[in-house]
Amino acid sequence: MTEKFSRRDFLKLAGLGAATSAILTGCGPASRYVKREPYQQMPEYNYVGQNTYYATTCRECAAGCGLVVRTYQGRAIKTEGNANNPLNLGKTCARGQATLQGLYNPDRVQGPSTGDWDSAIQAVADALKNYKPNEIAFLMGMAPDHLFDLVSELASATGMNAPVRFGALGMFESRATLSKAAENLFGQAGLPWFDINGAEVVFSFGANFLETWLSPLPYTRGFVGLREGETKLRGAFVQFEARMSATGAKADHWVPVRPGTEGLVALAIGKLAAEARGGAMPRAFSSVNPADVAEQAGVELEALEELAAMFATRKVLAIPGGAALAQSNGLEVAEAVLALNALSDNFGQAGGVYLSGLAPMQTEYNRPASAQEMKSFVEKMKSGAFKVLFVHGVNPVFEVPASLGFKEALGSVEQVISFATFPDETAAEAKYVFPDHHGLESWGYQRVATGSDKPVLSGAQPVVSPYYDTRATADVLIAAAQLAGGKFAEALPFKDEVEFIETKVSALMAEADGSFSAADPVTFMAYFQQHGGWFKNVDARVSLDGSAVLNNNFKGSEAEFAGEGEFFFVPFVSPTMAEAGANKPWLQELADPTTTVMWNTWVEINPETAHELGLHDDDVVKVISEAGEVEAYVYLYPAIRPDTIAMPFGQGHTAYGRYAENRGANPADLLGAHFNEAGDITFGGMKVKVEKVKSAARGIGLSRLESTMGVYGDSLGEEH
Amino acid sequence: MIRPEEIKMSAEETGKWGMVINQDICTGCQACVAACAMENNVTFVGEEDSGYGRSMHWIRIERFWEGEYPEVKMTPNQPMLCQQCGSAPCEPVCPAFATVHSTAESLNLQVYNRCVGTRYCANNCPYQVRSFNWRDYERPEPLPNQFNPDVTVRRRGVMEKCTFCIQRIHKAQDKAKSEGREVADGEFTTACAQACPANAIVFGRVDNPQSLVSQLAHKGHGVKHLEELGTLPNVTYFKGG
Amino acid sequence: MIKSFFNWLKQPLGLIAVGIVFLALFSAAAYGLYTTQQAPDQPIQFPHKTHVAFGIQCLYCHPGASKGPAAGIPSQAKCWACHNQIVKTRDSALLAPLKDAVLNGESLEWVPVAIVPDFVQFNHRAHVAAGKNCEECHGDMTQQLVAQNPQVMNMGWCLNCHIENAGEDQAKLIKLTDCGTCHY
Amino acid sequence: MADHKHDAGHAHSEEHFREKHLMLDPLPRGVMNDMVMESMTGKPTWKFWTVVIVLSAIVAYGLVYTWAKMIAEGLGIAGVNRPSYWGIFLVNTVFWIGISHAGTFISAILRVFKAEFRRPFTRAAELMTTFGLVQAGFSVFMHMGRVWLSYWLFPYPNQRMLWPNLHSPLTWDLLAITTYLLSSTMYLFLPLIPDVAMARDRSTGWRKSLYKVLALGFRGTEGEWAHLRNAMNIFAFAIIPVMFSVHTIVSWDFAAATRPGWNSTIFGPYFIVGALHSGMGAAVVVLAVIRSNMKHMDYFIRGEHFDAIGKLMLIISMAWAYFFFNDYMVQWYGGDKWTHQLLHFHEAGPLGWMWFGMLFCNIVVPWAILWNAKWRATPWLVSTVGLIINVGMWFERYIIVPISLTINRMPFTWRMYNPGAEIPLGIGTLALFILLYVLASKVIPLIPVWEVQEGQMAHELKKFGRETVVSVSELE
Repeated sequence: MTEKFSRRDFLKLAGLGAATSAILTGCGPASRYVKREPYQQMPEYNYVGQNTYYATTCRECAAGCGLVVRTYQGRAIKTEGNANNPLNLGKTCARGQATLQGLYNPDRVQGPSTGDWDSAIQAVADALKNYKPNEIAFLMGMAPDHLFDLVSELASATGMNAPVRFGALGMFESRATLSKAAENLFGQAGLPWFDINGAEVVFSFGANFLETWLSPLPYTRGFVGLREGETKLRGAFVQFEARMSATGAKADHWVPVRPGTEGLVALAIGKLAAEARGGAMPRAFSSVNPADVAEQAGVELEALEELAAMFATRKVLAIPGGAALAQSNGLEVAEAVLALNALSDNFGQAGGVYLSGLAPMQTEYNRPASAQEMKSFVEKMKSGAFKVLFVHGVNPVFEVPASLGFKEALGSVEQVISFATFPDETAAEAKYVFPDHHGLESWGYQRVATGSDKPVLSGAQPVVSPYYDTRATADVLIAAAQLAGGKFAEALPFKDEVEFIETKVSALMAEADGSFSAADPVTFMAYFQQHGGWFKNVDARVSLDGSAVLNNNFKGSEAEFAGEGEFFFVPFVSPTMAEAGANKPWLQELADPTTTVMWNTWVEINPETAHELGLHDDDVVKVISEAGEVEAYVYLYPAIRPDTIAMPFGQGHTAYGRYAENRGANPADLLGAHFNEAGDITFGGMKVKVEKVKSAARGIGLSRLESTMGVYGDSLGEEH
Repeated sequence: MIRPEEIKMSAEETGKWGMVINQDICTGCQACVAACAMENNVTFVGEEDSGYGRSMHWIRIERFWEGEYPEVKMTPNQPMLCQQCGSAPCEPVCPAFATVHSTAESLNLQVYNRCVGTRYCANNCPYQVRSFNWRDYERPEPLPNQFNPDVTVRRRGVMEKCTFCIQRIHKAQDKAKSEGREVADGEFTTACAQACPANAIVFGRVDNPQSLVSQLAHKGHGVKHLEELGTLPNVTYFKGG
Repeated sequence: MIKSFFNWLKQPLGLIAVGIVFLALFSAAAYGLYTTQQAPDQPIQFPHKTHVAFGIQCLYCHPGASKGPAAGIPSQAKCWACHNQIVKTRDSALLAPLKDAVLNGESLEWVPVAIVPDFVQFNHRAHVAAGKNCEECHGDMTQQLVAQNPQVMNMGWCLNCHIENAGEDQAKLIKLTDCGTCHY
Repeated sequence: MADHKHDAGHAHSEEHFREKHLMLDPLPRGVMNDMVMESMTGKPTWKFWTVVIVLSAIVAYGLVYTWAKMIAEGLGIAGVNRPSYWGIFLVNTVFWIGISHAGTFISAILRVFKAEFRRPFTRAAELMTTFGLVQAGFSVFMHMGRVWLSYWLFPYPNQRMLWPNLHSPLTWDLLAITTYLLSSTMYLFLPLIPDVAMARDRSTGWRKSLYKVLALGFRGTEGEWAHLRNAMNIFAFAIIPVMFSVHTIVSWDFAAATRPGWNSTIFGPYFIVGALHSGMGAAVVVLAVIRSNMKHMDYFIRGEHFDAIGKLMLIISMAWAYFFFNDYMVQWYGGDKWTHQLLHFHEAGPLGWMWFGMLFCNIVVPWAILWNAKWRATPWLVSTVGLIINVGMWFERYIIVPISLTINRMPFTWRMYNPGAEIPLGIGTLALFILLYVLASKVIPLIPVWEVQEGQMAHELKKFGRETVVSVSELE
């Protein structure tokens, strides 16, 4: 070989020849060889080439549905519902299905921001040790899970502030209002539980129970029972709301009442129904004048009379929820609607209203923080009362309305430590990010707050080993507490998270009527993992005494609206994406059930209104409230009041990974810091202005699954 | 005169696997769509392409509007997926036999590795349920970890569509065979039916009169879409209400 | 310039040069073909022959073959269970990769030899249940050192056997030649 | 034409006939041969090179680069979508096959029917057939998702026991186009032999070697001529049904589908007439370009030819109008709601202008202009009409493919189609067509000299009293 033509070159040439002939021969097996690594130690219960199924709990929202995850060779392949879990009985929603796209998301936080976990634990230990306990605060997600218990124990033992749970879902469900209304009417706080399955007719005042409200899977099952019940006729369903939600779309009658008048409408229907039935007029309805209400609500009096006639003759279940409660008079709306149930004698009856029972290991109803409570939390941050803030399972910078000033307040906290799995907006502002495992890599348990008539404790176990250098937050806290020593070490005398969970769960062994039982804790824990949780075979729902609710005096007060604009504003949680789904590409690509929009945020405007304003589909508008402004594309939505506009919540992230970042707008930015009596933010009580920013341009606009031509007759050259 | 019950149905006409979809209880929640995507390695295409009719959904939920505000109503959600026609218009037009009828399972197969991408099948599908891989859509690492090993990952230039989760059919049949029995009704189901929170989708053997899907299909006034074209679809819809 | 080059090619020397170039190209192509059909390099020159000679059954290490689609590769723990009792393991150079991998908690990277493209859904169980012996497809392992593919595993090969197996049974033939039996 | 005025009594003088009719204006063989040779071998001008370079650049970008990119990245860079799965690719395929029909029509049908005016431009038209089919082939192959596997569409023995699906109109299509390409190339070649032999005898260098091979040793003996005539006759008759079948089969790609607007029984003849419409239009454009850009071509291609083709164009336009009306009527009266929707969408949809443009270009323009004999004999005018007809026919195919695909039985999926990479690819095929033609004009005698000479020998002017008449003797 000469210098010019080395052996290497020859090999290159030969390789080129090989590649060419490989192409020519349609690729021999050599082009397909892959490398395969065997297990070093085969995990127990695993079998070469076979699928292994693990039961765990879905962490996409706080409902606590059971999952069974199919794994193959150490990878999670598919999630299905856990049929053993009485909450979801083997079913999942879209978010549960897409949870794998969170697990294998390309934008996860891959390790502690300090580089290694020793220094991370040191940092947490320092934070615990170097500050006074009352300067340390925990902000957690809505789920009442083992971590919440662990932190609560740590807090109560050391004098730290009790952990605060918050989630945008709870805020948009107006949980505090529901709970407060129950307390006011029945003397007991808790989440009402509506037996839609057994009802003849359902009147829902803004409750979007088929989407994200409280626990959508059991309520969907209830809805199926309403429609398809074996023993009765197809149940009717009436929805009162200003903007047709995916739930309202399934209603037989959709009644677009003016926002803020839901309570009045309820009382008016009650009065008309009571009149139709004859007898003494309950005190509750004495103050309303149905004719006035009809005018205020923007509906025909005849329509109300027809609905009332239905009420008078059939067993009607009235459900308050959603934007109807997020008004200045929201508490009264909730009470008025709940009180309506007395007309059908629904309390504690099949097809009626109960309070959700307590979950296992729960002594009293413990609701997540209301927005108002978050505001005082933020104020403590600002005032410097909190010097250390731990954040886990929630993304407050995104989820807490901007007007509450959470992001600004973060600057006043000396140490912000985020345990975020994903690089969300809060993590971006934190001093340290010590990523927790993804839900499918984690141990745990979760109390089911509502949705099942049984007390359910959903169990979680890792279905795959952690993909990145993450660590369970409970483990980090335990290790840090040991390191900090003193009362911290005493408060958490556990080897690790698993021991903590075992200690807690094995306490259930003593309980009667369990879904399984075992003689020793090891077996009990094994069953707990195998079954994906534990539940009690008893009806734990609390029967309510509603005999006196109609004696209440409802003022029938009018809602007050904040802001100058001409439109009522209805923000709603995106049914497919909810608050934390935006980073999962397949959730982005699911069509919204009502608008079929994918990947973006839209503003729903009635076509008539849009015509008057000279707006068209895909125009960009600015929505302006007293608290802020956002820009989004126009969607001419045929099922919304002309005086109302609506926007979905779920997009508008400035961080949170490539699929979520800089996409759409966040309507929470428009919400002013106004609260109802129960402390929920009045997200339905805003008035907004709409300004056109840009006209629709060819090829730019909302991605819709639907055809505007086929569905609306656009571009077909027809008058419409 | 021939009475209808005397007409012997051919295998194509009776079908083997079928589905009943109850639109009255379908809430449009998209769980089926997500479940299908996860089970069948269906790719996402991003905002621009999905808005340009290039989304890969094997099942989509259609809905229309009736009336004008305030009397406006949304029509019942209509999950639309491959109807697994007994006499499918997509099949005869494929020049390469990539879209071909499975005699064994009475399904419309899409043989990805045989597909050359003429897209004639998609043109000729009256239900417009076929999706084409317009690009090699990127699924960055580590997203491919969730790929279902039982389903081929498709690349650019290939047509694809709902298979009635044929991998699950095979798995169940294989299991039953190894245990020396027939597949029992309800032993397995498709990903969409399994996920559906409302149980609005029921899957099973339509040639077995005892199966749940047969019994549901013969109850009330089910509709098979575009049956007038002679496609012999195997999905029955109930509008209800 | 070009013309003179072509003229030069017409010389005997030029003709020889042309011949050499053609030969080189042809050999490269043949070599390429050859390499596409070769078994890949393995981390250990695993002698199947030796293991079979010890009386180890195929299914001991590849148990998946009777249970499901994939026969599988044994975990290293399984290798080590025997090998850590075998003196030779300690200082055999050939076994050093195994020792190192096990002791360091690393994985060996095996390269499966008998493979089908990813659009073929092959199921070992069905074939084992149909009475196929391992060696019918994988060759006689009592004779093999490093695993080799005894035949080109392509669709014609699959189909031949399927058709032969179906025999006169029409239903079976339909099932065994249905596209959807292997491709989905 | 000053003659006309003072020559009223002597309406048709001999001089006048010679000027008007090529067949009556014979030149010595040697002169004519030299003229053709000169038109071909003349030193290329800078104009020629500019055209070649520009066209090559367009082909390189539009066809080569864009197609390579599309193969590498997928069809996503084009505008095809659901439901317009085919888009401009198939528009162009049908368009080019349509163009290719002109050659066969002119050279085969007119030859069979002994239409004497055809003689000078059969070759030019035949070249269009072959080159047009090449573009059609490109257009249909480039639209395939995995074109590298297109050999699966051809029947070849394989161990997988797999064959193309003979139920599929696309398979028929492929077979028909291949047959047509092969037979039209043969049919292009046969009449070329005597001309190539002539060129062989009059050239040197590489040309000589090339023509030597192409001429197959043709020396012009009686026996050779007899064989050649036989072969040409057989081909002329045989290629006519091939031509009819090709576009019928192309139409079946659409007509055999279960789609509103496509599933029409009249599509076969409708497509054939459409193909002739665009083909004649294209032919007349090509003739005008040749005539004005190549030496001596004004001798061979005269007003009379444009006049004759113009008449044909007018008739074909009327036939097209008839079929269009027939198709529309029958579809409309079918009463299918989706078809109604589609027909309405054609006229009133966002691309309704295209529908009206089609009618204007295909009917109004030819009817308005081609009725006049004087206008018909004006090359620039007739070729402009030809160009307009081609635009109209392209519109027609656009309406049939992407616009009709927009409307189907699932209104939830209707969506407009916006072309992307189809545009450079389409322009690339057009450029390649022109480029091939331009290059061919330097290699292949565009005028079949022997055919012209044969015609001139058969024609003579005879005087009956004061009248001069044309007499044509039977040659065979």
